[in-house]
Amino acid sequence: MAKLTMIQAINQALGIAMERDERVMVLGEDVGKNGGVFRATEGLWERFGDHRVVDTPLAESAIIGSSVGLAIGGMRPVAEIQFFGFIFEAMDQIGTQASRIRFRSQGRYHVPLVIRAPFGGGVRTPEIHSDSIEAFFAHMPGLKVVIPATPYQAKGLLLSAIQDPDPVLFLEPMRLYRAGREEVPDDWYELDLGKARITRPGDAVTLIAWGPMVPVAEQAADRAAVDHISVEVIDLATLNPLDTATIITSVEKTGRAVVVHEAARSGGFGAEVSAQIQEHAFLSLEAPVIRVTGYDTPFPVPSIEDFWLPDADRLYQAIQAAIRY
Amino acid sequence: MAKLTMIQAINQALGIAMERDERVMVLGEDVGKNGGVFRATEGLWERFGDHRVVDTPLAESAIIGSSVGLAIGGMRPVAEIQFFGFIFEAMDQIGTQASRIRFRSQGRYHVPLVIRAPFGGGVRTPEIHSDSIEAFFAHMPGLKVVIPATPYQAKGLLLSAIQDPDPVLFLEPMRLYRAGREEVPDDWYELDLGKARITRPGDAVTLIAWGPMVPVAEQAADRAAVDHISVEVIDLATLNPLDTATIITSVEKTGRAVVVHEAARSGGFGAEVSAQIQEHAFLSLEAPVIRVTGYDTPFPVPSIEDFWLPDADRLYQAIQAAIRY
Amino acid sequence: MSDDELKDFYRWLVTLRLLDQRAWNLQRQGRIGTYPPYSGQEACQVGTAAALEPEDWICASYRDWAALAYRGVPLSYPLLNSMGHPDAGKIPESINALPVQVVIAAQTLHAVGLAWASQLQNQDRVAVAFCGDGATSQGDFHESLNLASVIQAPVIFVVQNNQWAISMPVSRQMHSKTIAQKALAYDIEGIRVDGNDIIAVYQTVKKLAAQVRQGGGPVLIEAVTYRLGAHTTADDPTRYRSQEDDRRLSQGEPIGRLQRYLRDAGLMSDQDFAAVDENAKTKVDEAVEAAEAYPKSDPESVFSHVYAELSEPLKDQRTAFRQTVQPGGAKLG
Amino acid sequence: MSDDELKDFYRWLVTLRLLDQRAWNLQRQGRIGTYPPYSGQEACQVGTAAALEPEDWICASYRDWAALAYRGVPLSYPLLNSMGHPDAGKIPESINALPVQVVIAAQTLHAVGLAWASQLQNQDRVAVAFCGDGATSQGDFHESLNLASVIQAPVIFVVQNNQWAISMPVSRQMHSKTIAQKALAYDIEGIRVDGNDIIAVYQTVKKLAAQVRQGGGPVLIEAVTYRLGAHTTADDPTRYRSQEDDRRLSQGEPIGRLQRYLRDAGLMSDQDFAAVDENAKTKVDEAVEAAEAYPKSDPESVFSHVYAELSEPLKDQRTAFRQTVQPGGAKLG
Ligand SMILES: Cc1ncc(C[n+]2csc(CCOP(=O)(O)OP(=O)(O)O)c2C)c(N)n1
Ligand SMILES: Cc1ncc(C[n+]2csc(CCOP(=O)(O)OP(=O)(O)O)c2C)c(N)n1
Ligand SMILES: [Mg+2]
Ligand SMILES: [Mg+2]
Repeated sequence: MAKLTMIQAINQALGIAMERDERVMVLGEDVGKNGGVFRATEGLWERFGDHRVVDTPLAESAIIGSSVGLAIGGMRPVAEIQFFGFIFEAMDQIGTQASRIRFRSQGRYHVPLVIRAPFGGGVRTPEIHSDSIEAFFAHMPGLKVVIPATPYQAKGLLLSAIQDPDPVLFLEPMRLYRAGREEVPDDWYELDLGKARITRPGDAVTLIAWGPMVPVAEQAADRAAVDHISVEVIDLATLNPLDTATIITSVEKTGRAVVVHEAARSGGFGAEVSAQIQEHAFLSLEAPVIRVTGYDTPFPVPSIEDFWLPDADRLYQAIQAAIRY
Repeated sequence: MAKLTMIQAINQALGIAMERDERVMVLGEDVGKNGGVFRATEGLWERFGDHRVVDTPLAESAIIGSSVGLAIGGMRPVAEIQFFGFIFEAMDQIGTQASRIRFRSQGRYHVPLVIRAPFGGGVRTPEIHSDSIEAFFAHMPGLKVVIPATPYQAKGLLLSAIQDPDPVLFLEPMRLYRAGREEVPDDWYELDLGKARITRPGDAVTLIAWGPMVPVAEQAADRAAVDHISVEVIDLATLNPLDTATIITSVEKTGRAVVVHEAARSGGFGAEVSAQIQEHAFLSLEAPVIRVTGYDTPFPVPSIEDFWLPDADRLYQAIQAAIRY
Repeated sequence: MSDDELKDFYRWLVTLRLLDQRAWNLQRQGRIGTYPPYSGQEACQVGTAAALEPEDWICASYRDWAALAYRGVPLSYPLLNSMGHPDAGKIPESINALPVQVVIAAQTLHAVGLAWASQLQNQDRVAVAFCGDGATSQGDFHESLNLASVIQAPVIFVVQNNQWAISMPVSRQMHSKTIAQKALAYDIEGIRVDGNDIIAVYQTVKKLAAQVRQGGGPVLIEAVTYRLGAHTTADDPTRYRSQEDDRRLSQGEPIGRLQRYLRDAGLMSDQDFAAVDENAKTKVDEAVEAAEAYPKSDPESVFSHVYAELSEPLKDQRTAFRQTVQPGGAKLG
Repeated sequence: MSDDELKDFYRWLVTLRLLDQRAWNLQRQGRIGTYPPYSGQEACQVGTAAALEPEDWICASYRDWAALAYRGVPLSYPLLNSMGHPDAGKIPESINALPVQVVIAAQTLHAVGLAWASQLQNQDRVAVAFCGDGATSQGDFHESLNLASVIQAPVIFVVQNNQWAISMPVSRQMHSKTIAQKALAYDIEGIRVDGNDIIAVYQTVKKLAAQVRQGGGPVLIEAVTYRLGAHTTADDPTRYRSQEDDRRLSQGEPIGRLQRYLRDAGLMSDQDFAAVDENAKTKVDEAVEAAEAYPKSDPESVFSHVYAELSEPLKDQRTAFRQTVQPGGAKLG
């Protein structure tokens, strides 16, 4: 067991998955010699050679489309999209192909494909590099959407994703890649997909987050604790399938919920969480579910992003608002 | 004034827009000689010639991407995507280009582009032809999303969309193309984008729909009326920007809301509507907002679609559930 | 090619043509839904399919039922497909082919992936991607050829240039004089073949498949043919193509040609031809019967193949769904 | 070309090179954010830009600041851009160029549309799409060339083949020996030019622009060059390219070449060169100063250019936003 950053945990997961199963391969732009622009695939090309760690041409639709064929043909491709914002180019291959092959073929074929993509803001990138568009994918039946928030989570969830017989979009919060270290077992372990995680127990307000917003939520919870407000923080970890039970159990206890995401507000996945809470815990709610989100603008340029991104302040205020309602 | 079907109203709108403004042009697959696979552009090629009614190569990204250039360059392109499901191919040009040029250029350039696409189920199409993926686009800042539900609406909204200085996705419910006729003024008229429409006033339950679900909602309202349940039906008409005020005013009156869409449930736009209602009308709500939607599966094959699509029965039951809660 | 093989081709072409015509009529009678006829393209499809090894992959578009049928997919499948039955996508286990797919050119990338998988696993399989002339305009077509050329994947791209993409003539689809020349952009082999000549198609694919299988890299075949009918049963080609052109181009169609050859070579007599027609009729009758007798799909099956396992949310949704459907499959309400 | 024009080129190249180097240093000092250097590619960009008419369109990628600068975009813009200032996208009104754009190849379609608009409005404008070797793998690149060829749009595609797409050498990007040959797929003219020779680039573009303007249809230019530096300030090229190759390929870089020419032709003396360096330094100093003195952007401006008019929901959001930001622009909390 060693203390690893998230990027190291991901790198380790890829390594042991490839060691354990010959069918696992990694493909994408700059994943080979360069080890990926964030070094997620560092050392894999040297260990597994260029048949299993493949630098592809600069073409996201080709990366995903050929991965669909690879997966049907018996491989277990782990495809990297260099930045989540460039997945727009592969939308068709994800939305009408990877996610529907099982359905179209009535189970004759399936697509055990993992699509990894770094995402989210806070790291001063050029345009399109920081977009949070997870909501699109949570609205694509046939696809799973998984988002780790810690190194330990990242490794276990990624190994589960690679084992999963269906296509999984695995979103990695860029700003958490090297934000901290955590004890991560050296060996193989899996964490169930579709299970949310309570990272702080509490009983006054439920605060629901995923990926990059989890530490922010925890910060807000810590601050609230100083004021003796007990906040339960839930890391969804998987957006599809959603672990409604964990959310509802919590809100039934707290009666108040705040959900946070970086993505633009309208049509963001927070809306789904909010809708479900009021569907299933209506009578427990003491206040409306509050969403703290990015604004309905494109992701801003670096000089503005700190103002734009949800932070512990905005969350803390939302917690207060929920309490005072 | 003549009684027109929706497809005729759309055809007429395109014709008068082209007559009135030389910059307006129509482009897409089979829009020329063939007049479009649904005949939306019938007769335009003959009237306006092949410089203004252009059959493009079979490439959606090229259609939208070149339209972005056309629009910046002074034209007013109305691009047709033959079926909404094929817009996946153009996702990048919509999501990172058309919708962001104004933002990227800080107002130096803008993109007066209308993207028309037939959508929705109920007409027994092959795979991918019936998908309702409007939620993706309602989550793209910089884009407007407009969905008419009647011939009169279609013409007035389309003319407004063509006049609009920003990109508008204009979604046409396939099953309403020829479902009925309505008096439509012969001349130019505009209907405000961003305004919802109350199609049936009522005070017991608010029923919110758009596009193909509007007549279904009205049917359900009629049935409820027989049982002396007064249902207010709202046709959103525009998903982005959303007319929250109309929705909230209604729900404050009725205390109950049902929202319906064909799209898959999770992450559908119904979630946004539901989230907003409970945010803004929490204290008025007597029951949770109920969503009646497609299921979280790919759109089914024709032999199953009638079972899958929301219908007046399911809506009626939801209305009952809202009342009895 | 042996005489028997040629006669077998003839039997296939005649049967498939009849099936296609029957499907058209069934649609007109309201017994099946929208149907995309392949008449005129049987030689491209059967000639290609016949030149492959049993384990090779086929990635088909909506119009490639003739290729799939030759590989062993039951003749009832295209009908089931247009009846909106989900099982039309369930390719029998013994056949390496993907279900038909409608998003133009998307399957060409699947073929690259399948070929790549074969390469990585030393399976010696070749993958064939069928697509149309219109499909060459799509980004995916380009990305396929480029990726395949870089990794030297064993793929054969068979573009059936049937002159039309719905109402768009090839000349509006591309400025290049041929499709085959697009191979030059990738430094791969490109060949233009008379797609109405089944012998030419067969021999071309046979030769190229061997070359591709031996690691020669991908190839692009332009099979020049003609779509004899409408784009689909929902289309009216008289809106956009002249009867004149239509008559002229129809003359090259593959069945008459093969028939003339067989007759001229003394391989088959009028009596033989009549027997083939008779046999085709029987087979097509059987296919129609099989399709119409095929058990209705259980509406609830819509939940069965979204994921390997039904997720919790989907379980709940299925429960709700059940409440709207009667046991017999009729709708409640 | 006149001697004065050549000297002017030299002045531009030297100034732009210095700006690029300064930008690199500023990033290293933490004064600007991620920056994508164009060193080595000045001849491609300036040579092309110089050959155009004032009203022609330029559609640039993130690396094409040299082209934009030559067209009149202030030298401070690339710095502002890497400082994350929104105004870096605000191309001055007098210049027909789109702001830099990062989604690989997307701008090539905008160029087709702009050229098409010019065609439709009889404006006689040509549009230039800049992109890299890596961009040729994208579907959009193909769709651009195909559409442009079909409508015979007045576009010039200038592919700067700088040998690398981040860590990917051209040989992993494509199997074809050249990029120019890809023109054959569209039956348009394709030309390979030494992109380090500004005179060659200028003359090629000049000639082709005239031809394109007269309705000759689109052309594809492969300008062969070399990315002297890293992909961006976040990249470490020693991970993937050898010093050996790097040394060899750097030798062809455009400034030394033009300098040798000017010296050999007796057009400029060492003193002249020193004066150019001096002048460049002044201009670059001014650019840095201008960028650093540029008024900070008001955070609230994030709402200003989403739509022509602020929608009701956005108005509400702006109000909420204001409550989180202090008047001076600092964050509350
Ligand atoms: C991405 C996409 N865009 C549009 C369509 C609608 N469409 C179906 S078939 C077709 C024409 C296809 O032409 P071609 O590739 O030549 O094949 P053919 O129909 O002639 O066999 C079009 C435009 C589609 N299915 N997919
Ligand atoms: C669609 C897309 N995919 C991936 C990236 C990430 N990326 C940025 S630059 C680059 C390499 C581009 O290479 P090339 O086209 O040769 O241009 P160059 O950087 O050499 O100027 C990549 C992969 C991107 N910006 N857009
Ligand atoms: Mg065709
Ligand atoms: Mg490059």
